[in-house]
Amino acid sequence: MTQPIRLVVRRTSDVSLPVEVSTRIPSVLDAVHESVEILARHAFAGLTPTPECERLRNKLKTLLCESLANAIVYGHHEDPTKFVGVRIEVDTTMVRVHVTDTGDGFDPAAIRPPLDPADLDRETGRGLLMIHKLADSVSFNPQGNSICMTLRRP
Amino acid sequence: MTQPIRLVVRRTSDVSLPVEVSTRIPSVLDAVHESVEILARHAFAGLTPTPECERLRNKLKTLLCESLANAIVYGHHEDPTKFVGVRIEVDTTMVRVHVTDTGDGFDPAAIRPPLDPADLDRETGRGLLMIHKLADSVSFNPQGNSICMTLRRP
Amino acid sequence: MGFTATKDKGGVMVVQVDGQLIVGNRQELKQLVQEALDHSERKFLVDFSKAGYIDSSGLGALVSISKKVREQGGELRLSGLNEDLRSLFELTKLDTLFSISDSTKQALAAF
Amino acid sequence: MGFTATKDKGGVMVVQVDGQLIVGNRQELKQLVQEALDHSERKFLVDFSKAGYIDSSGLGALVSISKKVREQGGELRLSGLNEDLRSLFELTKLDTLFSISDSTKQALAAF
Ligand SMILES: Nc1ncnc2c1ncn2[C@@H]1O[C@H](COP(=O)(O)OP(=O)(O)O)[C@@H](O)[C@H]1O
Ligand SMILES: Nc1ncnc2c1ncn2[C@@H]1O[C@H](COP(=O)(O)OP(=O)(O)O)[C@@H](O)[C@H]1O
Repeated sequence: MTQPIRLVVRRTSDVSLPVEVSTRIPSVLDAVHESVEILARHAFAGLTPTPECERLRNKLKTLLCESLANAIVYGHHEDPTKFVGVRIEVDTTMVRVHVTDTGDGFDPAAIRPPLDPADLDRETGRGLLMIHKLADSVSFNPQGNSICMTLRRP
Repeated sequence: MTQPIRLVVRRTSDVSLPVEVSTRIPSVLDAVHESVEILARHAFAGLTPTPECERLRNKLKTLLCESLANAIVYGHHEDPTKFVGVRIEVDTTMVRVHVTDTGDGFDPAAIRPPLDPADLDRETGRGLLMIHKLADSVSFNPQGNSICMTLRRP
Repeated sequence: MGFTATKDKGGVMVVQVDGQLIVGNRQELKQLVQEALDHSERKFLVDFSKAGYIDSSGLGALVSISKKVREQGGELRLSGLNEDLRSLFELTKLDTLFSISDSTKQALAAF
Repeated sequence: MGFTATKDKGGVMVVQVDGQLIVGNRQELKQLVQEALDHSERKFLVDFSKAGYIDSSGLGALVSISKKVREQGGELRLSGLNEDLRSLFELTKLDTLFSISDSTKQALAAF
């Protein structure tokens, strides 16, 4: 990633109050993992790096990577002039992530992950599965182009 | 501080490339120390917290506190509707801080810190002294309402 | 970040994943294995002991590789998955598709 | 964050600074000492062993307190400064104005 990303942090110094980190990411798959690294770092800046916090950070990274990749590929067809909106809220009880694209959306109820033995050879379709298994709750807007994922904090 | 502050972080995930953190702080003395805490946290997010890094962070905090307090008191007469601009750049060699107010400025060459034994009883005048002693270089814009302070990274 | 391939004395191609297996580098891994297949290699071990992250398209790449190796009558094993990565295979049920060993040593002994 | 004042058996008012002495709380410290002076206290120890930060107006507050205590014929000592804080007193030459001890114990013994 050569272009720096620009993120906006809204917070007080009081760690018991919510922190909000938001940014817009160009629809380039190569930028996803580095953007996610930065987002996770700033969302958790100020938290003591306990092992639980590290696990939470890893989960957050997976949620972000998978939802961003979907927004970029299916929502924006990798058009680098289109931006994916990301907003992360962290408070003492939970971490909530919103990822929004400007595409047509989809019907999440129609998606079947490849969990049957006969389907295990399928190369795709595991992104939403990972999101559903890792997040404590997942919801979509009616259009299906904005996903909201919540992780409970231990 | 009840109002959250909003800061903008510009960076890549590559720690060898510059990070830029900027914000605007309302001219309220009570908000200074908490804002500084947050700024220092995000400017250094991603650095390994070595003892050297901690010392650098403490120096950065002092530079920010003293220059912000001056901008708020002398530049803006504590008018909460006026904002002080802060920009921090961090790269592998240095940390640079710009603090800018919208006041009339002053002539830094005319300031004498209370270092003579007879002056030690003076209650004020030690902010710029601390800045000059801790920073590796200090400069002002011609108007004297914008200070630029640089710390070398060890 | 990348892959290191070495051939062990038992004739196994050991591919070490360095850092992560993700959308940005999975193609490289697929190519590396395809070329080895073209050069008649048939035993493959992908080792993750230096990897911390696999995304869903990385998993997809492994599925694709495993198919290709099987089609050529070859054998593919995985090793060195940390706790987080192993749980990824469990939640996607891919632990039932792959032969997974704790260490490279155990994996090599199993060929 | 704040100040805790206790009177030691030797009659010394020990004021513990909790966290920091800055523009936002220096007034509180000045008041606390002024009230003690009004109640005829004359020996003061300000302890920083639980403090990590003093800004220039905090230093100004200490200078102001030290003047007032001296005017009443009293005595003020400081203790428990960490390395960073001590260097602050050195670079402002205020180490020559104040009596600084390493520990509360040493400071109390010196009254
Ligand atoms: N943001 C999105 N916009 C449109 N379609 C989406 C979006 N996210 C997911 N999808 C649909 O859901 C399907 C399953 O996604 P996923 O589980 O991540 O697997 P994969 O990306 O490997 O196909 C995709 O193939 C796509 O049709
Ligand atoms: N941003 C500013 N705008 C106008 N005057 C300033 C500014 N910063 C500093 N000064 C002037 O420099 C003097 C010295 O400042 P400083 O060393 O911080 O000590 P103090 O704030 O205790 O007076 C101030 O009294 C003020 O006159």
